[in-house]
Amino acid sequence: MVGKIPKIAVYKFASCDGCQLSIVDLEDELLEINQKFEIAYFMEVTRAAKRGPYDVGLVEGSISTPHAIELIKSIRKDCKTLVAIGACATAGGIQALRNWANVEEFSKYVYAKPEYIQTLEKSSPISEYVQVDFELRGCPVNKYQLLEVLSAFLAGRKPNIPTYSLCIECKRKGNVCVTVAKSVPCLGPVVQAGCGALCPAYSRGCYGCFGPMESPNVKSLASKFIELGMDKKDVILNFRGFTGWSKEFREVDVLIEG
Amino acid sequence: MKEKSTLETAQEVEVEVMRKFSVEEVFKETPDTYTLLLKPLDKKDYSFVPGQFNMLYAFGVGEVPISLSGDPDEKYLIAHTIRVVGAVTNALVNARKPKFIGLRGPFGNGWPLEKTKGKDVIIVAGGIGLAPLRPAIYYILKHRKEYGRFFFLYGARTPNDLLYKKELKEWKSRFDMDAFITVDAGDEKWTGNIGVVTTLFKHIKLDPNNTYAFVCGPEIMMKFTVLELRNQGLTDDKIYISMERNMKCGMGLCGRCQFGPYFVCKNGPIFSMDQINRFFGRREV
Amino acid sequence: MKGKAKTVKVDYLARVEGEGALYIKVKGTEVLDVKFKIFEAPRFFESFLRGRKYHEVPDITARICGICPIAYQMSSVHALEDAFGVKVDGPLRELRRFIYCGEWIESHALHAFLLHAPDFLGYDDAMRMAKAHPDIVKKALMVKKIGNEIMAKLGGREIHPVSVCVGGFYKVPTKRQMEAMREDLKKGMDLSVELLRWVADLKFPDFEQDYEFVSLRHPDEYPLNEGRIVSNKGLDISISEYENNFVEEHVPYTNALQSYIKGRGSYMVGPLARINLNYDKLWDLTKDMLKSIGFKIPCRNPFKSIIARCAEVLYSFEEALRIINEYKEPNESKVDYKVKAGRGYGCTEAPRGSLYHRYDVAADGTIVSAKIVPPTAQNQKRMEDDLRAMAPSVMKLPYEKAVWRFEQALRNYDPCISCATHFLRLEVERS
Amino acid sequence: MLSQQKLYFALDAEAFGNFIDVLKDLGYTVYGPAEKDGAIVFEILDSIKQMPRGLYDEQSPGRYRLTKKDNQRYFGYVVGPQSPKYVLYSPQHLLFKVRKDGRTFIPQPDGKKIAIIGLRPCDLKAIEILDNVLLKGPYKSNAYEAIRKDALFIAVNCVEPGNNCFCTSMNTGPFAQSGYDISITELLMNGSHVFILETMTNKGTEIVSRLKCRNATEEELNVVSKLMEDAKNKIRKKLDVENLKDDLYRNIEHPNWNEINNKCLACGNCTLVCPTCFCSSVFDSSSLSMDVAERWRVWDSCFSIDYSYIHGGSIRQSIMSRYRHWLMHKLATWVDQFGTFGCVGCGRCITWCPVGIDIVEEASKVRD
Ligand SMILES: Cc1cc2nc3c(=O)[nH]c(=O)nc-3n(C[C@H](O)[C@H](O)[C@H](O)COP(=O)(O)OP(=O)(O)OC[C@H]3O[C@@H](n4cnc5c(N)ncnc54)[C@H](O)[C@@H]3O)c2cc1C
Ligand code: SF4
Ligand code: SF4
Ligand code: SF4
Repeated sequence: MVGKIPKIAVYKFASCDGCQLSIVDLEDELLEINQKFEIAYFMEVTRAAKRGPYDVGLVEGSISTPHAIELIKSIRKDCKTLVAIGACATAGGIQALRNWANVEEFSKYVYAKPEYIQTLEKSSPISEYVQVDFELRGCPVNKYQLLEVLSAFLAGRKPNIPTYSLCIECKRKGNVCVTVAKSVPCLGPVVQAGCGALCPAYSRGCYGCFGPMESPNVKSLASKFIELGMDKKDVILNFRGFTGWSKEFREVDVLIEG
Repeated sequence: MKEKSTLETAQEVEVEVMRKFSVEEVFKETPDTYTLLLKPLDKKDYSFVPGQFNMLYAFGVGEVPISLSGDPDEKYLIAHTIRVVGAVTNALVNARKPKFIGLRGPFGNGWPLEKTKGKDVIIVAGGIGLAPLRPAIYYILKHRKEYGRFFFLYGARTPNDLLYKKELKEWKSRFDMDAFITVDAGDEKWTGNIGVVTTLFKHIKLDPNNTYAFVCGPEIMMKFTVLELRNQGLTDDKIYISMERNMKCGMGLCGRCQFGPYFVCKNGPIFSMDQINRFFGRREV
Repeated sequence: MKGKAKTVKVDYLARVEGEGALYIKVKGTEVLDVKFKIFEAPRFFESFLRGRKYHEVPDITARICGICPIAYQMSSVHALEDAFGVKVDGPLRELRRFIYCGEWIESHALHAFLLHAPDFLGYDDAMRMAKAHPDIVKKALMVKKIGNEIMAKLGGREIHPVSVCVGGFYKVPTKRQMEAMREDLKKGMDLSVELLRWVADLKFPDFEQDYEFVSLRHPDEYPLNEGRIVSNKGLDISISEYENNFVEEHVPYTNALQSYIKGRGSYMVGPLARINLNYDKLWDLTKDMLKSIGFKIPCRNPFKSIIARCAEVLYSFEEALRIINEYKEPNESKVDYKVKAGRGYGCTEAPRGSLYHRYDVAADGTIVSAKIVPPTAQNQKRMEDDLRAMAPSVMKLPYEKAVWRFEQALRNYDPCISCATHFLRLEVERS
Repeated sequence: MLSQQKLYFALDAEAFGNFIDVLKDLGYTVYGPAEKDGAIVFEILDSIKQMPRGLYDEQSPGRYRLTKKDNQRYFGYVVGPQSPKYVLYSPQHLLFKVRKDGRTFIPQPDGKKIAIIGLRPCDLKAIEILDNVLLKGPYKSNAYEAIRKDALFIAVNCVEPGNNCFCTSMNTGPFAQSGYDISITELLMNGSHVFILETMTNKGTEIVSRLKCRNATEEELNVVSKLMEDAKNKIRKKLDVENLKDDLYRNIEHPNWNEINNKCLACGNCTLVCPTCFCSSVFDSSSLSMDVAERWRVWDSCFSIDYSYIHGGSIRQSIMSRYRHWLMHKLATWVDQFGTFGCVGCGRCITWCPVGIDIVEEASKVRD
């Protein structure tokens, strides 16, 4: 970037706020970010809102209401570079669990006053509605990866965000594989690196915050889980977590049934 | 993500890991390709053999392998011709302002210019593939008497995509070389050949026992060129091609440029076909 | 006095977590309408928890809120342990308090200094405030960072940490790892003393209400994970009686349920309620500091919640340091338990106030039903009542100022809208 | 058979405890086996107490379990998920920092001398292979050299090889032939617990002289000889290396390669646990301020897409082609590159593959 300070906007859709909070969690860098970027729109931290267009837009959250569809389209027009941050924005998030709910069964339930609520049938990633320039994975995103994306933007380079498996990160870190050493089902072999292989480091299996890796062999891993004694239903649940609605994980049930 | 290594806290010592060059001139060759002339900031001279490449570093952006494309006799102004395809190449050609371009090299082997003395030489280039061959052309033309017949076939997508247009014109008008140029698709002004580079072979007749071929271009172009050369009777030991693989270090340590049993960075980038025919053109090797 | 009705509208409330709006209509001194709207998209947590396995609940409910994930993890594991009839004690219980201290520090520092303090000084945000008060903002960020580090050291990361589970933790820190945090915590404690002094000198609008304060109360400690639910107006119930005493109501303009105490109305949860009800359980340094800045309980000025928040930060450092000192590595990272069918209740003190969970679990550990009442839903009605009460006088201010004052009044509650809209149980009353 | 020319010392188990102290006194940072999360890994040892006792590792494709036996053996296990590569060629390494003005800084090695206890014969061979790659080419890895040059290797001979070991096929074990300073054979016989030591270098001899050793008895040496024979026979897993390279080259398009697509996860575990896999990525990063930039080397894997990326797309898109590249490298192209196989038969890739793909089986399947 040459010359003027790039304007940044941060948006939120259906989400827990965790991903945008990651910016504020960069305690050591926050004030510098504020110098290198003009924080033009970021409701969670400032009342002041500047009009677009913006150089970068960071979008957290999934699209799940009719209003959100309109909004994301206008955001796309406002932002030269649009970055979707987090599992909600890149895979529909945990709230996408409702995407499997049978619509008919859904409507049979009468909740308090359904007419008050507007919602779409599905919770979808941003890319379902508009073109996204970069997707940063994670539930939440890794704040250092977020910083890397911002630094890379300023330097005009490709962010160093690997798309290979979590296992690579796990082994580099020196963790002992929980699947091999303890028969604990771990999604690591089909999940993208990025978190720092946290779960295996805490002696538990990865549950998929970062979504599918570049070329996930879901079927093979699912068979392994079954071999470890999990029943099919639980295997499906295992894949159907925070990034369950990603294209590669969505149809695990079909893959298992063959 | 980077994890902090313990070494990061260790004492740091100033060193030369790469030489620094300034960008003296930038020529726009085609809409997406530029030739850079670089001058060593340390004022020491620089020499290479045709076919070699450097690792060029744009500050904070990254480092990529780029062939030397200038005159091997020029020691203080080295040339690189770069097609902008991504972040690093983009940063390099737009790097007029920064203080320096980092350079490591030269790496790799060169075209077999000694061994081919006294023989006919045919050079076949496709697109940006002409860049690593230009130093060889310079060399042969400078030592013209030491070689036999000299053919030059070059193809690009459109007339606009032809590199070194001035020199092409000069080469075409020379009597001591046979230069043929073609484009995949012409435009109103184009009066030359149209068709892929292999269609140029109909214009020439090689002496199979006495000719060496140097080929560089996209892998698919090289594949068909090799077939043509074989058609004309050249044996694989006389066909040399320049390979491209992902490279991160240029020093044979990162492992990424492996091609069959070879490291493109240290055993190549130039290989004779008989070295690699087992692997060349096979899917995903 | 007759005249035209004046309205204040804030379409998008800033410096809160999540998406909310504000609508106030006043005619003369008569308040015609007050709405705190939450338009954040509903996410239906309670409905999709059904059918999931119990051990996934702490991870899933954490995603209701990125700012207080530990609160969700704690309320859910306590509720599930209640269902299975297990008790977590000793060092594991201490570690739970420890990680919760981290969340209080991080969340309170965030709210007090990055979201709330700019209101008192008239800045749009903390970055602008940092130009005039760089020291304070930097110190607050340091404190926040130390809070986050506690979470990350115990749970791998500050947002949605991965270590908490039913029965304890997936992995517990060694004594040495705990000790390694001591220096930072001491530093954080010193900083939080300074910060507390600083907030005490802010200018607070004159505004008091006769609140019903509600929080947990525990005989031996300042409440975090356990206790009875009490109020200053005589409420004193066990957690399992929550739903007999509190009701949630669905009102048309908001995507969150509002709760109130049966037969009484709105109430306040959060740091001000906690400190008013549990002052005696604070550690000495915090008490001394509060005394020295002249803070008296009961404090009925909601704007002073920022003081309560900073006092709780200081308390959390004291408590965390105590836990480090007394920490003994447990033999097992979690206690043994048997999964069985049943119902369990949990209520813990999230930074913003009490967070109630109730689950029905099937014999194989599948969740049959879930109910979650977050603090912001509990405060929502009270927030509107505050707005209503201050509206006649605030409306006399110039429009811009009035708007800002109303916003500030909502921020007193550190509303977490993402929490409030975890939303709606789809399983209620089949027709 | 034991060599006639060599001196064999015996160290009683009680005196063995001193070993680490002696090494520390000589200024070594000592890496050795320790139990962590259900496996034996290399850790920095302060005292012998950190070392496992009576722990054995059961290994089969995709499975590893530590089991406790009723004895006090230190080296009952075979190999864990970490190879010496962890210690010698760190997973991530800052190559240099460069400032905007071009001044470049390299972090200096901390001058630490390291000793590694418990290297298996296959690991020693693997280090030799790494030396070929990282030190003996036209360029070398300075970081590797800095650690490697003064490193002290204490090898342990395998008397109870594991299920996935095939060192006899690769001619690397189960007894150490070279590359060590001191080798150890642990003997548990009729109630006595002794270590038979033998040295290969002056450094090794110097250290042994500081231990409370005695000369090994003839009986002890006979037992060692017997164990050596037995160990060899215990290894069931066999890879026929005769003409292996040529067979593989010839079968590069063998139909069986495609089958691996169904199973291989392309997760990269095999490459990271392998003691000889050296592939890395190098990346440049910059700070927000753009005042300094850094270059890092990190372990990478030929199973990642980026590994073979060139503009327009990766060369190896299919999982099959990535697996083929890896296997061919280990067992064929490595021979042309460095004169040895890239595999030492330690079996780690078989054990630590989450779905248990077995390199020995796969190599046989594509050989006609
Ligand atoms: C021996 C050799 C000589 C070359 N000579 C020239 C030349 O003279 N002129 C020229 O324009 N190009 C040349 N290339 C290709 C050039 O290296 C790539 O175009 C360049 O790496 C693309 O980098 P990027 O970041 O701009 O593009 P992106 O497509 O964004 O690439 C991302 C990264 O992938 C790697 N990469 C991508 N393509 C290649 C590639 N073809 N080879 C190696 N690594 C790659 C690089 O690390 C790069 O930074 C040569 C390649 C090799 C191997
Ligand atoms: S991706 Fe996860 S952390 Fe990020 S906003 Fe969504 S639920 Fe929160
Ligand atoms: S623990 Fe999980 S992420 Fe780590 S290596 Fe094993 S399968 Fe891969
Ligand atoms: S390829 Fe497998 S068996 Fe061979 S050395 Fe590597 S990890 Fe060991």
